[in-house]
Amino acid sequence: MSEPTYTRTELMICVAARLFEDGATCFIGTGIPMLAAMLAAKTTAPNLVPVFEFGGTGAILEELPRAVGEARTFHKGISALGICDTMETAQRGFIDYGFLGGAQIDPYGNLNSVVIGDHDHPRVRLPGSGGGNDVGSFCWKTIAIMQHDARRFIPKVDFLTTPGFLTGPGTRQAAGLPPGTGPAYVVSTLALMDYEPASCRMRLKALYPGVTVEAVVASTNFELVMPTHVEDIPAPGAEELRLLRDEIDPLKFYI
Amino acid sequence: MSEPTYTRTELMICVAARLFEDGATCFIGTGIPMLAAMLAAKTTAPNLVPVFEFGGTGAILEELPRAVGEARTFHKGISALGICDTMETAQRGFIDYGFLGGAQIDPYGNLNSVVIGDHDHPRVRLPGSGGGNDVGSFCWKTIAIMQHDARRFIPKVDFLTTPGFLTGPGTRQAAGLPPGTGPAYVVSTLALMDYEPASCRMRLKALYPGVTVEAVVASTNFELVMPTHVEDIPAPGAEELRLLRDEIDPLKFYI
Amino acid sequence: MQILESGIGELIQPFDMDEFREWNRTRKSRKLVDKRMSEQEAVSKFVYDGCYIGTELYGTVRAPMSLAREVVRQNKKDLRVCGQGVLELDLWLAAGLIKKLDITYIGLEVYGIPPSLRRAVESGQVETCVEWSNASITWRMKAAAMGVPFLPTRSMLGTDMLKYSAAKVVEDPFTGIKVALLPALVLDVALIHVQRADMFGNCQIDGITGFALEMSRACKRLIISAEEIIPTEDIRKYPDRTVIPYYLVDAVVHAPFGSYPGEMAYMYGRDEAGIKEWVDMSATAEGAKEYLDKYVFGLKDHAAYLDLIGKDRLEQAVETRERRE
Amino acid sequence: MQILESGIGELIQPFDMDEFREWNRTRKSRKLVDKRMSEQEAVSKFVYDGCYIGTELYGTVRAPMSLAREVVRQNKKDLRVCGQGVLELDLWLAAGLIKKLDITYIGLEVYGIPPSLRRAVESGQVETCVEWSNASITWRMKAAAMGVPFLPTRSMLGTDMLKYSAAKVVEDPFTGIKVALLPALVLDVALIHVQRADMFGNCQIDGITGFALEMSRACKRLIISAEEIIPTEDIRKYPDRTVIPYYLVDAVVHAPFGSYPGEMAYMYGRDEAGIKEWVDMSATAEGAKEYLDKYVFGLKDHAAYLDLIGKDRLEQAVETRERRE
Repeated sequence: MSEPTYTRTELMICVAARLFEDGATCFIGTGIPMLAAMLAAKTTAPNLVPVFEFGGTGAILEELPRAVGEARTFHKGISALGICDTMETAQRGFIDYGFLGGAQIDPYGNLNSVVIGDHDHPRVRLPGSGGGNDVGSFCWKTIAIMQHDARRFIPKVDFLTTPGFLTGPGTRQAAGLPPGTGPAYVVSTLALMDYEPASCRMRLKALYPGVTVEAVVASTNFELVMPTHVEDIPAPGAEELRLLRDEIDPLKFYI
Repeated sequence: MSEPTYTRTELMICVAARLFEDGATCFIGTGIPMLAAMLAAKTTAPNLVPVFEFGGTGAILEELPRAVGEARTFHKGISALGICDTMETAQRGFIDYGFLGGAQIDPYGNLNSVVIGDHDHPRVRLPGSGGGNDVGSFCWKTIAIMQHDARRFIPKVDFLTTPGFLTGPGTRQAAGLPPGTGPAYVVSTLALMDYEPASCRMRLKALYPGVTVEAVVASTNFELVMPTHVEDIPAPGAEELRLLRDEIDPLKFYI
Repeated sequence: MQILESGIGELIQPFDMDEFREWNRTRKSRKLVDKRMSEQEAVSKFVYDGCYIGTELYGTVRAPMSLAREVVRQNKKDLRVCGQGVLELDLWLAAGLIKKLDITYIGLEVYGIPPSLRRAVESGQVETCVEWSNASITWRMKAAAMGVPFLPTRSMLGTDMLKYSAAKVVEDPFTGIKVALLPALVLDVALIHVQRADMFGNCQIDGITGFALEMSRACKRLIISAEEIIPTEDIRKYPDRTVIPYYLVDAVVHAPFGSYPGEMAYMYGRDEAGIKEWVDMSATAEGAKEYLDKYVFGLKDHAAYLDLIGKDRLEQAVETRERRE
Repeated sequence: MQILESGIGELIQPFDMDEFREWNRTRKSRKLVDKRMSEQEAVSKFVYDGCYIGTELYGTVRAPMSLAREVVRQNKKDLRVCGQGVLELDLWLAAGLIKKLDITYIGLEVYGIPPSLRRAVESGQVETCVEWSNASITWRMKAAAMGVPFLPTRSMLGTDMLKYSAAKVVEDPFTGIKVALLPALVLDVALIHVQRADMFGNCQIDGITGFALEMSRACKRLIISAEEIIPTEDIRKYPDRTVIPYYLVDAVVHAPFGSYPGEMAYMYGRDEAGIKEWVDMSATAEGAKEYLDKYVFGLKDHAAYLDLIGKDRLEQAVETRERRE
């Protein structure tokens, strides 16, 4: 039996989905996190509690939400309140995971979604933090989902929007961020990264099928910590792809 | 036609009711303020907006509430939210009047409802501030309703629970209380008092039928400011008494 | 932004936001599990001697009376108690269960000062009363619910309330006005009575919400009693009606007429005679004891209590309920 | 409790709690008066050049789109704008109406960075962007809604967000942790779209409330647009459903399909093609102008807009609505 073919986006969604811990509360942002959450709910994390920042908690994700406030984010949900409720719930330690994106990421997992270039005279104005800074500040663990290239994986982000490990061990707590919080993983278009506990620096964890360590290094504009053993990410399974294509995004909104 | 007979409580209710400003928002506490508010709504202040601290706003007072949280406090109301909503509404300046009671009052209108005697070893433990301190801090004008005797109208309250004019002109604002707020009237069992603007001290304003200035002075354990002209409070009218007895408190819960 | 004044009141429930975060992370399940149990089981499991406990709303309105009686029945002692109440806290005072009070208001409403409060405080049986206003104690819970160490207010200023509280006065660094900072309050246990809950603890409230939202989010353990247990499908059909989500809840007790002799909006009105009975009997310590013997110690559980009250009186209470019209 | 760090961002809407209190005392009527008026009248009466304005919820969800288009039609200039948005703020950016931004997020969601935002900011047409997170801007409104000058948070800390905001970092005087203080935010004008309101402005919202409660209580003028105008009796029958009471409201605009092409929970779903049309046309300044000519300047009012969209598309949007099931 031949391996099914799949796109890089489909693979990213599968990798992200596999990171969901069953029964955990997760802040879900627009886009790939939504697809990943749906896939996780249908596979390894049936008791996942999705939280959408504008108030939806515990929705049953039957149809793909296209925005963090739309009715699908509280479809058959357990509550539909407001942004204060979800953000305060996160601030008091109830939200386990947060999924984040950004235009740039640095070795400590800090993210930028505000500007490329100088803040007051930007080369590119990006949408802004949105809930990103809050999610990165309050959630116990954050997972970043990123295009992997050397312009995005850089030594220092142009604008530190969402806190990762800031400038290294202890600096989150020194800044006043809640202890025990911080980045856990980066799901990129090439590989899965985690962080080396001692240095808080990004570390290669696992490669996608067909991707080499050299390719990842070439696409990363800082020194990536190398583990003793690089794992291999399995390709999307047939069932994962079926769910994604037939049940989750049949209208090809994202994939 | 002979004057109708009435009790001192009925008279107090009428005096308090006549102070309601039509169309104003008013914090209503348990007891006489509720009867006064109902009487006002049926007579001179049909557009009164009653606010009850635990969340009821704009109720139509068809039946007498016996507690500040019961369903009659939001009967046909415009909203039934929670204590934060009403107290925050007051804190941002939306509540015009507050009706207050207490065990002791001083010349500056400060009220005590915490202890008689020393705080830590009280002779009498009273119920506590409840919303009293908040109402006295936030509302634009407060009206105290008090038994009038020399043990209650005293130079210095044992425990300053609800702020009146504290120790005189400017002291409320110096303490941080919102400018422009403070006591307006005292409705006692003998007379109606207001405050002399220059000194912020309690001033006799009007006497109840049959009560003399001397009787008020004898029942007041501090020097009451005397106006150039003491007004006379008209006795309850037949219609006021009919409303009170037949419509407002037919079960004689209070009167 | 220096401290201009500090209340001398004891912070009888010290707090640590990071510890509360850790509690919420590790001690509160996100799983949908059946949490239904009896009053006996819930109180036995989650209420303990010396705990810091609070009730919502209050004695005669949507009050967790069946739970409050069970606390007495199980003789949970040395309680440190939050805030305000009418019958429910008065029962605890009469039973000698309360050691320290963050007091806002304990009164019998129109019936005045509770003799049980007077006896308990004036005798020194209640060791400490720290004073707060109704708004400030709620904002203290709101601070915890928000996950921040304090909230500012313009209440309490200039009075003995501030002096005998544990608040601090500072100058607002933006506009220079004075504000009191209220320290966050995290209860060990909260008891809240609602109209409807599902077996997981998702709750709906009709009528005013009092301070249920704040208290439910500011406690380590939350016992819900509910007039009705409804299917989760009904919760999920109206997610915008859930004011307390299940993950905050540790126990769900089915307690019809749980607020009796107080009222429950749209379900039953209060039983004035039932309330008056406590008011009258609690005038003396002996009378209060007699009441407790009759309505608490002499009865096995809430079902026995309702039997004693009798169908007629309960039906009469239903008859006088607030109606949507 | 000294200031450890201060953001360098401009406080583009300075505030004064006492002035806001005075406004609420003298400029907001407590009377039940009929506040119904057209978009044209409401915007003309309450939105003015240079005002500080915000919208709720956002572009594709329960958004006041008919009001947002009217603001463009009346060419209200030099706006200082609060927060986050999708289509509604993007229209204003494209029309060149925005001078300063307290920005949290202006994006096209799945369609990425709005070209109109890029053009407006990168060209310098928008003079100032002060950065806030979604939670922090909401808490700024919540501070004003509570009547206090600031609220603390543990967000924004340690980042350039704090640096480019107008927040201040202090040490909590109770437990010594660091918190950012967010200055209160009082908007000059707020636009909020709801499912139902009565003629006085009492509002009900179905589904999530976003930040409607906070914004409605943190503004000097509030324009409500509503899908349906309902009798006040229906409000008074369910007082527990009123999330915005009438006394906060200055104008009530009856705007069926007011959120179109965005969605309205339980009433209609979003029209993806309608949204995509803006995404595609706004790729260039010329395209954006063409879109504005077609959908705003070329039309008299919201009724004309709905005529142009046509019954079929609106019915299709209704067909795809979320249902309670």
